[in-house]
Amino acid sequence: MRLSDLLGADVVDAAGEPVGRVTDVRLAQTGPVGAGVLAQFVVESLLVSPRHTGSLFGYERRHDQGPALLRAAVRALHRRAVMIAWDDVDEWDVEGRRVTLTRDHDRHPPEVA
Amino acid sequence: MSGRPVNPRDPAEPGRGGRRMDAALRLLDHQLVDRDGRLCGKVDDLELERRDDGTLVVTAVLTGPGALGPRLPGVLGRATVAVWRRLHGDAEPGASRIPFERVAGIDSAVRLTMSRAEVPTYGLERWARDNVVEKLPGAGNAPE
Amino acid sequence: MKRIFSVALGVLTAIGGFVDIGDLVTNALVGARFGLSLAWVVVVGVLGIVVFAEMSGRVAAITGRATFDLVRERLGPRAGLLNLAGSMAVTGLTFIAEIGGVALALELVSSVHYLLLVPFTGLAVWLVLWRVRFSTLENVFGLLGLALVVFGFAVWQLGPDWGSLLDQATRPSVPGSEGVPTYWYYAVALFGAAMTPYEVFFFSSGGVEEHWTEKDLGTSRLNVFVGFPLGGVLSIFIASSTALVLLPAGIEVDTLGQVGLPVSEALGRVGIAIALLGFFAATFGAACETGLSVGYSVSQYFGWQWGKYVRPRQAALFHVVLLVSTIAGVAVLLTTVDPIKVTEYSVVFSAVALPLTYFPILVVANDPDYMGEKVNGRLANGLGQVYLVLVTLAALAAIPLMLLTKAGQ
Amino acid sequence: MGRRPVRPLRRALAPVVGAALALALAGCISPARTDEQYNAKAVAAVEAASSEVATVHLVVSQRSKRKVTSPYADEVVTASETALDAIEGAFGAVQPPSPLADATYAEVSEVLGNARDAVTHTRFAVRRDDDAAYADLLEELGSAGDDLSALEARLKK
Repeated sequence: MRLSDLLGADVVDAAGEPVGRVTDVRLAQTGPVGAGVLAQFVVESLLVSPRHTGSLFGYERRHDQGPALLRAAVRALHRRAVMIAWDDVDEWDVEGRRVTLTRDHDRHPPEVA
Repeated sequence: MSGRPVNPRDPAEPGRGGRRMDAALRLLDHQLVDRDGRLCGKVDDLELERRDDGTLVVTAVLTGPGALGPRLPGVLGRATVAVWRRLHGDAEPGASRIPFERVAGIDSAVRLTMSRAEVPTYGLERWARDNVVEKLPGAGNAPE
Repeated sequence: MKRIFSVALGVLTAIGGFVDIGDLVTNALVGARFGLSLAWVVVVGVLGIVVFAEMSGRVAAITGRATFDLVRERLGPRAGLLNLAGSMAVTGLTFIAEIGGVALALELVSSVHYLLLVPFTGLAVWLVLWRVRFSTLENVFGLLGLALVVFGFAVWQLGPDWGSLLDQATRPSVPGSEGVPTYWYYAVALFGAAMTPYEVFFFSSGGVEEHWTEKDLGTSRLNVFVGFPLGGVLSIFIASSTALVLLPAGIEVDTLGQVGLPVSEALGRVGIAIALLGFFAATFGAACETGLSVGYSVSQYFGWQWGKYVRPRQAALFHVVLLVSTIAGVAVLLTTVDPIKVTEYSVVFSAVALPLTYFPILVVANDPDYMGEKVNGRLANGLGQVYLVLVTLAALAAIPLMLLTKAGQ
Repeated sequence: MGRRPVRPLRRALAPVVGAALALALAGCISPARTDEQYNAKAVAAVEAASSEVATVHLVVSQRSKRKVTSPYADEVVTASETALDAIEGAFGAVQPPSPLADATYAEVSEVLGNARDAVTHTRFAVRRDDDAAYADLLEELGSAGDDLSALEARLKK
């Protein structure tokens, strides 16, 4: 499996209603840090945006990143973007590029990594 | 390049507990730099592995045409993969894998603990060196 | 002392290196047709290139990433590849125009037909890219390019009515003999000539070549803030000289030989000799810069080792790109296309390609994870946004205006 | 980044290809269907020729005052001669749409021919660096230029 299999995949809730598409994948570091070696990264959550065109260029995550015009434009395009924990993913169909969420999943507003 | 200080506000800098990083923004399509500071490709994709407990772990950096091709659209993407297959000789060469343990640091670039000669995609660069650049006059002693 | 010398050298080369075949031809052409009524565009364009060159230089110094690195990482492989194709088409066109310009300048000196000189010029450019140190290249051609200051002396010697020149420049209006669309077509061309995308590819990659760090920000900014505007002044001098000599005579510029006539009118044979040296240095230097920019950008997209700070054998694919693009450039010129026409189209297409380059720079220059304290301030962001709108407008208007005016006829 | 491979590159490239095609067409000689279009082409040819004659006039006057070297003057004159050839050729290649336009053709080609002759004479003198000839040539070029301007004014009416 590759990251690019996940990026752009359709996200649907348990009832099959579309939530959006995977726009980014947040990784979290686990385990101890070795000498000069990074510890392991695991997928922690998905950034899901109903707009399937265009990256968010990092603007969804922080409120102070300029310039204001670009931030406003990107945020307006992706105003319904949400973060969903990987634990709330019920099933990932790699071939079908579809991520199904659990019935009681939570949607969080995006924030700084 | 090699003497460049590492960004102190780097989210992936060791010493900051529970570091988080957005993969598409901070890793994907970023420059790979070898242990000698030489540039050696891009993070064209990441390999993920599903563990039994359901967690998804990043196991390798994928680089080269085998990883980039599938991300390019239509004919172009298929052609890239086809050419790569032809050059490689294998029927299913796949992407060049750099195990994630060989990643030493992540700032604006992804720094590796290996030499670029060990990166599987170095073949193309080596071919160009041996068959074009070395054949040109003055290749050996050209100034830096 | 050494420090002052190196700072002065940087500023001087920035001035001398600013003008290339696009600026030379477009300014001369516009001066001869519109007087100084389009000089304001040069001012707007120079401020724009200052804003984005400073940003790209700062990003290069802090992060070590040059422009096409940023394009790839922010736009992804697909939009990035489209961007690469567009930017390289324009930069390649400019590269062809510069090599042709060198050959035309040499023809004026040697009376040998320029087509015979093209292969020789291509070889010379490639040898410089292959063998000559980056700093030598920048300093030699930058300093020799200062010979174009002769256009300033020519204007002064012609003893113009300064008040009327200033009036033309500050209260621009479309001359009666020209249509409004033609006026705007050349406005876009001048804008494209001043802001050519290769300048930021080259400037940011040059920063990495010269191992800039945060400490070099001051020097890099001085080069941009002083050198580029003075280079822009040089552009306006070129336009003024043709406005003073060629416009009243009813001469429209379509050869490099005509561009030199105001200088010979004012300063005679010595003047024209210096101008020819300036033509040669400006076009040869820019040929090297555009050639390198093609190599830089392609390599940065794919992540190959690039740059002249390593030996050629350590950046083999980069040098293959340089070799192939030089051969391709020479081949195109040998089809007998008119290099001056190529120049005119290259500056207009530059305008089309501008937003592709400037958008990712603006985004990354604001990314605090990369830039830390050195993110864009209010001024850089204010101007950056204004210019993003301006370059987008120019890009959208360029092709329709080209069709409407039959490329400025 | 719509990362799904749905959008073919072809569609994205369409505007680029279209622009290149339009550009190629813009540079071609288009036919004149009406007398008006033919007249516009005549004006364009005369204007372009004026610019070339004025260029040659300027460089010869500079050469007579030794402000430019002989090779430079030669280069400029030769370039203008070539340009005049091209202007004449391109205008001659356009089919006059009506017998009325034939008169325009005759008039324009005569004046263009005279201009071309004046420039050719100049080239002879410049290559020989025949100082004595420059005064007469400046006059010949001047009158060729005047004829062109007069014709342009008449055509524009």
